[in-house]
Amino acid sequence: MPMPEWLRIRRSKDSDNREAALWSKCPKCGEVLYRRDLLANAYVCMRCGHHFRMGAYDRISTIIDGDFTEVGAEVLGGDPLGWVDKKTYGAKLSGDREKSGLAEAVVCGFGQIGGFDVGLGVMDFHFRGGTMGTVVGERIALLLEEARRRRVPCIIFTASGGARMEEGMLALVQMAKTSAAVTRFTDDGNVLFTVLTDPTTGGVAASFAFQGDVIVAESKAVIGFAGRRVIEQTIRQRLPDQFQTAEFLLEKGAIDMVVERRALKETLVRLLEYTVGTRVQR
Amino acid sequence: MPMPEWLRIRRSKDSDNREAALWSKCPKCGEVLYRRDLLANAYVCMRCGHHFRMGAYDRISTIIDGDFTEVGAEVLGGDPLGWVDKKTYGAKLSGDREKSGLAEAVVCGFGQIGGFDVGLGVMDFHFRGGTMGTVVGERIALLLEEARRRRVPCIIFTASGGARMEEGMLALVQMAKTSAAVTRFTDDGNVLFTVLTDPTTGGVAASFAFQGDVIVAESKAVIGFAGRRVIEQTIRQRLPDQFQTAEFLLEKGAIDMVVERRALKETLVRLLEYTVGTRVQR
Amino acid sequence: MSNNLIVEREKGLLELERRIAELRSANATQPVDMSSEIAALEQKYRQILQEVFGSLTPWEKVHMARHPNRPTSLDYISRFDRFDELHGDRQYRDDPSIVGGLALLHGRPVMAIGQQRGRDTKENLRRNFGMPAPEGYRKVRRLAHLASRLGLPIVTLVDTKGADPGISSEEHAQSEAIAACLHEFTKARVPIVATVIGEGGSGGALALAIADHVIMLEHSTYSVASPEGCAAILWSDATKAEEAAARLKLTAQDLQRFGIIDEIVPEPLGGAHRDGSGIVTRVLTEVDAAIARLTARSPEELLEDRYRKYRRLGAWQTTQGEVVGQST
Amino acid sequence: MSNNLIVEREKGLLELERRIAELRSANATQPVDMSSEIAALEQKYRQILQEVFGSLTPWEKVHMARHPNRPTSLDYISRFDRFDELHGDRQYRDDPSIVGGLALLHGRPVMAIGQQRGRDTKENLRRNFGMPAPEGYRKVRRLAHLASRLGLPIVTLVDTKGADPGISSEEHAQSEAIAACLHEFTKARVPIVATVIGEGGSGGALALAIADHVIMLEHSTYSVASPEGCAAILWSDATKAEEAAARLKLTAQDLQRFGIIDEIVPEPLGGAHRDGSGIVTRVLTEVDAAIARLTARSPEELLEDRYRKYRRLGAWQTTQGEVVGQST
Ligand SMILES: [Zn+2]
Ligand SMILES: [Zn+2]
Repeated sequence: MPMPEWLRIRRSKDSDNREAALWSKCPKCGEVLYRRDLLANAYVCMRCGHHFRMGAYDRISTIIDGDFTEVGAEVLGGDPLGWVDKKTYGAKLSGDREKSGLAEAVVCGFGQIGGFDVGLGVMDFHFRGGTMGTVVGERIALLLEEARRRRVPCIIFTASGGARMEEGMLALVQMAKTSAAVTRFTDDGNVLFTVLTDPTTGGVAASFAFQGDVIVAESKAVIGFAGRRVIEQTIRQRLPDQFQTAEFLLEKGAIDMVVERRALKETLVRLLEYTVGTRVQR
Repeated sequence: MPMPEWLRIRRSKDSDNREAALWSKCPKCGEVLYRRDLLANAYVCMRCGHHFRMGAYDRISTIIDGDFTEVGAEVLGGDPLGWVDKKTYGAKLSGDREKSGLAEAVVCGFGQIGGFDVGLGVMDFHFRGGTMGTVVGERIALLLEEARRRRVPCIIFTASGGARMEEGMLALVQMAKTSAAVTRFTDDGNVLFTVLTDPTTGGVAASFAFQGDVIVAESKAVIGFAGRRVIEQTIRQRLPDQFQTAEFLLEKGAIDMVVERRALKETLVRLLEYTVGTRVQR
Repeated sequence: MSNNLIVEREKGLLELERRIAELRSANATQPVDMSSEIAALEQKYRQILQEVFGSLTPWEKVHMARHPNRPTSLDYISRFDRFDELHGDRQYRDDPSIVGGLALLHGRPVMAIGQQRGRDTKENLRRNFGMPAPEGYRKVRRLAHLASRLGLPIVTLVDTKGADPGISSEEHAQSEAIAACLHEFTKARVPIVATVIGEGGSGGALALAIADHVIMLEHSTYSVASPEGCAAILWSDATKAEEAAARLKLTAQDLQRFGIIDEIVPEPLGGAHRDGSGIVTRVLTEVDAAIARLTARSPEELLEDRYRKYRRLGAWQTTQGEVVGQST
Repeated sequence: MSNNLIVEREKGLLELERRIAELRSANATQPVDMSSEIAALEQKYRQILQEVFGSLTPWEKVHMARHPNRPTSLDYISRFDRFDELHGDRQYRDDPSIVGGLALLHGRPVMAIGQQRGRDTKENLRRNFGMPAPEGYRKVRRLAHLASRLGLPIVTLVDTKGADPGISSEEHAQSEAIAACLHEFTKARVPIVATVIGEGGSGGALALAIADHVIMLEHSTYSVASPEGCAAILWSDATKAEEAAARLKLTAQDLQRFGIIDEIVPEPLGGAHRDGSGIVTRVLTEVDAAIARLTARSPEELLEDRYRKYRRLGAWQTTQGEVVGQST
């Protein structure tokens, strides 16, 4: 697919080191794939169908019809705890900005999908493992508030290792902030679709990800509250490979549907067709 | 306890053959008990604590402070299907009326419990196994409607083998009628307590019994949807004794509390104290 | 031998059908004209069909409703303009005996929810013979609630022997699950249209059938208990099932008279499975028409009408013998 | 040896306590007056207590919060005027790591809900060390919803290492269960007062702690992750837990500064367990006072205030470096 204008501009502004890498190796089948082809195939391995983790802007470009206007982009991270571990938090943030071409772990904004106006939030695992700190919480809340004002549906793609430890409790309470924003948004008669991508865990899973009216999961995505290693340490045995995958959760009744990435946009458009224009009743 | 005036009047009007029986044998421990002592002990075996199934009026007299005014007593059974099996439905009804001293399988009305005005419905297993036909459905609905008008809490004691087959689908839809009445009653900010006594199964369990705000069960009562024999036939094995008892359901999270009969009134008064006078919000 | 009465009776017809087909194919390839023999056989075939299926007893209808080839919920749902299945109770399991999701019916977005039995043994095992567990009813409740929130009419398809009577269903509070469905359907602020397409068995069926408009197929049944179960309990004799079927008034015709259902969709001679496609078209048209009528009502009017409808069901008398309520 | 730092430190004090008691009893029975020796020992005791517990590091507070004798939720709940426990999620199981029910607090009806760890090994096993399963959170949600429907203020007591991380918890959608709690607490139309009485571990704690007024005991902790877990992940070295504890800003004092909690209840020197009865009295008084203040607000005002409170939590800057939001 051609790169939309907003994305070209965006890309030319931010350094995007991943663009520089011309080739990617599929971690599942080992095939070496030309990066441009991979992008054109929505980062799905042409050989084995493996879904690569996808950058937020790439994702947006595969979902949104054309233009995309960001909200909350001006909200940037602070360092409320003055955090230092092996590095300072500040250094980690700059490193990730450099590496991912993103200012934070979520990109939010408005655009059209299949001709429907929507609010769209997309998390990106490449930035601090998609962890939720104050900026992610703030941007998600701004997105929901603005979507509520515009009375348009909201779609949020999740990808997260959980709450961001470097921001301590200020990160954890973003679960409360985003939940409050979801409640206000949906109580006011609007519809929220969440799309759970690999991985969706911890504080993000346990807040807005599982508060969607319809919960879609991308094929093979790992979804859960506790991390696999934590569970394995607790029960002192290895978990089956299938555990915590989207397909597993579908069987366990936790999510509405599992969708292959290349069918995602079409699915979202269908979901919008069912729900947009109907007046919401309580 | 002394027999209240309303009950004495009631008793003198209706024939109550059970009163004639001076002695009862405990089906659990075999002890032969003087019936007057048994009544004074709320039909709990003085030797082993076994809870005898209790007649509706006896139950009312152990729960209500003093006066009790029936509602829906004028609603009496028809025979909508002209039912005949080994007997006619009409003959079964007269037989049960004779035997139980009841006009139908539920008695509803208003009185005070611990000084609180309440609506009270009490089912009686001695009348057609406490099955719900049109009269039971109608009386429960009338009770809830009148309690809604009076804005008083409602307490319903259940004891039922399910829907009454002799009234066919007209019996089954009483589940819908009573559910609709419960919805209207609770949506309007009123509180419903249900007390599940032995046995509470089938269509009564699957409608108002499990729609209470707080669900109390009497100790050892059998509670379930399907009957034990049906399940045993389906799975072709014997079920453990404990299965479907109140205590089992408490562990399985289905009910709020299990209460010994002699503590029931006190428990209900406590529940009323928490909830009466608080304004209800939605 | 099938334990289904109708399937047994169809065997003679199948033989006749086979002979007609043989003659036809012979006629096409051989010089002798056999068209009059064919016509005679076809005449006989129609006559037998009429004799065998022209008027069905309640017991025959019980078997017709259970016919293995009778269109199932998915046969209807797959004929909506579009269907996107939504899975799961969000808590414990996705119960395959309930199929539900967003659908377009004649261009109108609705929530479609049906009980699904298997169309063969393997599917029957997977779908528990169409008998929902509590997880299935919790899925129903969740979808009905979502529909109410989003303003989507609810279309249900009823086809079950009843709620699953197994151990884990009891352990997971089957009664609570059904009671919660009933509660949700009495408060959903959207039009609800239910259609009994096969067997409407007891509370497990009613859990999907509190509706503003209830349709039954001509030969479907809807009963407080299975005739077999009823006979076993009231006659202490399971062989009295046929008599029980007659007494229970479980046919569409009886139930319309009682005001329990609102509309009957006629079936082709011999039953719905003889023209699956036609019956599905007819049902979907009637469902759509009902929704169109109901959509004109405000949520408050819908709720009031629904309340009154169920409130008045059931005949009773005062002590004075004066009729204060009537079922019709 | 206990793996609890505070328990270890208390050993020396226990020895001293024993000697003082001995001297006292000797003094009462023997002719020699040892009251000055006793006074000296008591003086020394107070001095050591002050030295050891006078100011606690975050890491010490982590251990204080986990002290085996620290009052648990039931120690508070049993001191309400009255409590009637309500059990179960109405679906699957009653999770003993959550205790909840109707209660009278200073004569006022409330819904009390707490996380309950065991007070000995056996109880710890039964209560899963206070780590709730999804069924526990579904019970919380159910009770919060009931409280909101009945207009009863909600009082929660937070004391958990975190939500249970086992297989069946994942299979029963732990994420959904917690998310549903958060949703319920953001919409409950009644005052909510939460008190962190011990360890407030991660999302599993927050699920009970979206509140109009949040209290912490002086030496309780409330953290995005356990210091051990944080150290393992961010330092790749679990022995850095003490440093992590300091960096995480998990103390009541830090969190009050950030505006995440509203009030700190002081503990006696040496920790809450040195005067369990006193601390319970103090907490219940503060909870009651908070409810009294909040009850004056209408449901709409409560919801608006609660929204604003959580909406503004978190510091951030615009690209221009200008601070647009501040945590304090
Ligand atoms: Zn590959
Ligand atoms: Zn006995």
